[in-house]
Amino acid sequence: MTRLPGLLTAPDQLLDEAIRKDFPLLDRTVHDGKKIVYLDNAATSQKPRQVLDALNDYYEQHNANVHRGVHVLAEEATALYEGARDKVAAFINAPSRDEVVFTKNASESLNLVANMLGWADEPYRVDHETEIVITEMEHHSNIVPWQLLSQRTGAKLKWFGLTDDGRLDLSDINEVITEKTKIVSFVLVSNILGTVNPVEAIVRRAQEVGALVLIDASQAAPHMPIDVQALQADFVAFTGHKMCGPTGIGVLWGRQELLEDLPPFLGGGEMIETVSMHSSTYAPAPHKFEAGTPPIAQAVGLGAAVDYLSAIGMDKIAAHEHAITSYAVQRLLEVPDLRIIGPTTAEERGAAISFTLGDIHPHDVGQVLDEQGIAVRVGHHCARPVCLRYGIPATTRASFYLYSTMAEVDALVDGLEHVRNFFG
Amino acid sequence: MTRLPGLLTAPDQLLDEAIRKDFPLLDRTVHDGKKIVYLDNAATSQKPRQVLDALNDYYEQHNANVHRGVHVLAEEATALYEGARDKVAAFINAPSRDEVVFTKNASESLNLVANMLGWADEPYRVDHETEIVITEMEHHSNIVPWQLLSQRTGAKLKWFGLTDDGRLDLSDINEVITEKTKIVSFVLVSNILGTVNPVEAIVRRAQEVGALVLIDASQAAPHMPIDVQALQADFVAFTGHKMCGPTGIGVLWGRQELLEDLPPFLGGGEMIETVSMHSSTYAPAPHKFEAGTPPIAQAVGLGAAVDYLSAIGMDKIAAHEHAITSYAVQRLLEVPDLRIIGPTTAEERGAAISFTLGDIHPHDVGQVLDEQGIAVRVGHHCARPVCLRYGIPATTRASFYLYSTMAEVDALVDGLEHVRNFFG
Amino acid sequence: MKLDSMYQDVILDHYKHPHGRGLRDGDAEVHHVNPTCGDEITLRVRYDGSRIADVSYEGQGCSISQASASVLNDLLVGKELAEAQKIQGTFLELMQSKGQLEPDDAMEEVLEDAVAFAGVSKYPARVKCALLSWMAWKDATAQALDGPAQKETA
Amino acid sequence: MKLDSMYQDVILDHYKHPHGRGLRDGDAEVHHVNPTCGDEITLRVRYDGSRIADVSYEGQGCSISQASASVLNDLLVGKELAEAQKIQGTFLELMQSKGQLEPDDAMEEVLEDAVAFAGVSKYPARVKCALLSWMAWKDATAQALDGPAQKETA
Ligand SMILES: Cc1ncc(COP(=O)(O)O)c(C=O)c1O
Ligand SMILES: Cc1ncc(COP(=O)(O)O)c(C=O)c1O
Repeated sequence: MTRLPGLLTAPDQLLDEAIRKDFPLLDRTVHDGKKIVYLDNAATSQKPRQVLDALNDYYEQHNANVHRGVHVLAEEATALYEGARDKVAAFINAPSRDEVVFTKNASESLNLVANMLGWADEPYRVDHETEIVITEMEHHSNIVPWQLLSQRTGAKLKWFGLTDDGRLDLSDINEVITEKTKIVSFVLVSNILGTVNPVEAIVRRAQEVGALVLIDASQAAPHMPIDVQALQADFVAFTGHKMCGPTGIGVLWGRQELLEDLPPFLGGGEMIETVSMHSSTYAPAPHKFEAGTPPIAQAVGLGAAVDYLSAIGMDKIAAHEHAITSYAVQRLLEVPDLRIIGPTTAEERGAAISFTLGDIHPHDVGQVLDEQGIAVRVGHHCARPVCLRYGIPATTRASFYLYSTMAEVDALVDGLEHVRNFFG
Repeated sequence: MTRLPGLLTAPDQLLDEAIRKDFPLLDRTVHDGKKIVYLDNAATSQKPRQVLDALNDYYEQHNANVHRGVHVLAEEATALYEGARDKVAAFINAPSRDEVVFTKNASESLNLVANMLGWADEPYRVDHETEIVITEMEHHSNIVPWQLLSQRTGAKLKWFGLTDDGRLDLSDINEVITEKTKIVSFVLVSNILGTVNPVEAIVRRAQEVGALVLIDASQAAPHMPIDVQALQADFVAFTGHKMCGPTGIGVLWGRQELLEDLPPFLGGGEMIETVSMHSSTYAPAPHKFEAGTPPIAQAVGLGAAVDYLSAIGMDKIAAHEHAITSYAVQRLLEVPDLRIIGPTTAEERGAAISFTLGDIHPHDVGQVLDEQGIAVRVGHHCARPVCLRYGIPATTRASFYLYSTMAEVDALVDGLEHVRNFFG
Repeated sequence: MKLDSMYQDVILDHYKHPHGRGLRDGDAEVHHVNPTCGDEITLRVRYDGSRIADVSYEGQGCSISQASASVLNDLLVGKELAEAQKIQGTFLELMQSKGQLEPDDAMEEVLEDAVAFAGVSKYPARVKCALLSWMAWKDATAQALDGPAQKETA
Repeated sequence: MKLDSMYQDVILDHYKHPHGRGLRDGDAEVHHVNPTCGDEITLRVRYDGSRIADVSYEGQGCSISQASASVLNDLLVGKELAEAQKIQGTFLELMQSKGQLEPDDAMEEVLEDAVAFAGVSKYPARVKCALLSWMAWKDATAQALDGPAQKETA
């Protein structure tokens, strides 16, 4: 239970613990009154009262279908929905609000790009003469869509491997990304390893060969300032539920000219300009990619979430998490038999830490931690190739967010001690 | 303001107006204190307190990502999410819970089927030698996906026309549905005409030629008992937000052997069995079709919605709406220059009534009604081919639901009188 | 009544008795649609050098979109392009003002009948109706002048 | 402590000292995966007529899935198929009981060590771990017996 004073980062890096009061779930108790220690933030985040209020206000006061109405409610709902788009655009510094497409989650955003490229005309078209590049540390949601595209078009799927210390191996970058490459899609922050990837090197090479770049920012947007212009990517995908927003909402940002040139994916209401039985024309982006009634309340909730995060400050949130992560890495490395899978320093890493504990299976680690009220995730974390790469069946993963505390890190370390005793 | 007593259906067909108290939005006032008269239910329904409570309870007490967790919250969230699947399965009398796929809306459900068939192996594969059949009264969400599929595969798109009184013209059914037909997709209840279509005749012919049948029940599931086994279709699609549920959730029901045989659509987390960089295998349905973090809270909300509707009774709701619709049709037909687009009796029709009012443009009708607090929808209602068919630019549509009252019908008719005076 | 601020008599007059309606000869034709309501307009422009010789149109839509096309015809036909662009810019500014802008004398001088649309700017769903013909005119003008113009200077 | 109801000593013993582990000759082999956690098992069965001559297995997984495979080996090897199916059915019933079922003497007689899994049935995420090897056995048995059996009777 001792917090090692020598390891403490300057306390002024930490956010005021008062923000925990904004999150009703953090008061939840489990297993006979144990206060929950929620360390499963890479899976999904908890929601502040402000976001829940926005959802309730939407449903109780303004609920209507968007766009096609002249009545007051329809106008209010449309203003709220499109207002959320403005907020998200500002949050990621998009040059234009029309570059923000709302989807149901990051997975849909990633599939959307894969499908657009499969149906695109030249110069974007992915076909049997072209190549797709991903990495070995992708989330399944950034692997399977490309496997499907590759199977269906004959394009070749290639990837960057990993170094022993959990970073991308870019030593063969010129062989992996070639003149045949049409798209390079990679994760900004790995959800299993915690690694923050070197965007610039990859983007530079992709631009050299004229390939498009898609960045999976699902584990980045919640935790650090995101500036799509600075990233210099063509597309950026992320998901609402990991960044204090509701489930059921994701974002795809894309460069305007691409969104204009690329073909639609899902067809239906809202995405059209004019329809006859013989043919249809499509609305301009972003609507072209939003078929059917969109996740209206969920977009409004995401808007409230980015307001909440911005009010605190993404740089402050990043600093807080860096402090927590540094402390956690150090303390975890003191646990006997514990092996961190991924970078073992807090530099260029996010707030998700995967580890193994001797030969105790992660399932058993998670179970015993749960009994103490500590919620971590165990398994492949939708990144099975990483487990294969490191020859491990699975990992236990603790992941932090803006409301995580040093005391929760201590609770985790104590909990692991208990796990070792239990299976000792 | 006079309610014509002769036209009143037996009052015991009507639901108790006390249920209006369940819907917070119905207390909303607009334009200086006018209580809202919400007649835009075909666009989206209002949400009962019970559904909002379920959402809040989920986020405040149980929020976690589903499936992959051993901790208490993950187990609770999974149980709630999968419990919602059980509820929806029971609501539509599905033979198996595994036949219920959660999507983001009906549009995604419809696109999902179109894409599955495009990538399927024989005997399901849609290609340039095969035909697709829809109808002229489809919602754009059941037209555009088939136009896209037809463009991308070379399959021929055919459709049933409409009779002058707003019903399907099935006189040429044997020429429209032929041995080449792979899929027949049609709407059970039209969102613009209100027509209830004759399922049996179409299904019988489709079965004769071995074509699959997809029914768009978006305007049916909210309003009448749905029994997928009695419908004898292969797929049924509907959407949560029109049936007292949240936005961001839709349903595709599909026969188990089809869901097993057909290929996946979106790829990603949750839909896989095992992933390596070289290849992946997929989870059994329904998970195969649910890539990424699903709309968890929204599914839970939809579960609460079907509980709410079932507690009242779908047959009672249908009877209530039938009574309201009969009265509304009669009263509207008394308005000078008013022309109903669609069936002019309440038989075999749903609770959405489209009309034109002389040559006053629907936009203007809607605006003047709005000023009186009456919310109707105006435009094409995502069914432009219907407007083309009847040679009208657009319609005004009033649509009712379980909380609609006779007094609201009266308010509409009075409002239309006011519109006529304004533009007289 | 609030509605009267949208449906000014001037607007209803133009709606009932549209000026310059019908398609006549032109240098370019465009077809614009407002997908949110289905309003449609086909519009042709004819230029006499940089002078607008004619704007002719046909379409279907609500009172606001129809009246706006009629007012456009009144205001722009006979004007020099530069002046027409100024009028268009001023009208756009008014329509995007969300009801916050009270047209002053200078604006009234530029917009004439079109100031009657000030009330429409409070209704976001209707702003697009009011702008439909103006956007079509801008597009048609670009086609009429750019196309040949570029050819000539190239 | 509640955990002890899941991690009975019997289970931990089987986990640490699994019985019959390793792949040996068989009539059929299956590979089962629990995608929710990544547990995997490869399992072979060998039949001697309708008697189970051997169940051999290899895999990776948590204490529950490993112990369950070990218990399965103990219980089923040497049994007649019919009896094995009865044991499997009883085990399934216990695992699906959500902690509501208190094993009685009759059940204990059938399940022997496997009654120790009663506590696991309270943990839905772990029920699949406990059932992994049992489902694999059922599948392997179907393949071993149906395949040749059908050929013989055909
Ligand atoms: C008949 C019909 N089909 C499909 C849809 C599409 O539903 P959603 O917009 O929720 O995808 C609707 C409603 O908009 C509809 O009325
Ligand atoms: C790196 C990464 N990419 C993509 C995803 C997919 O996000 P979602 O499940 O919301 O679609 C996740 C999270 O699950 C993730 O961590």
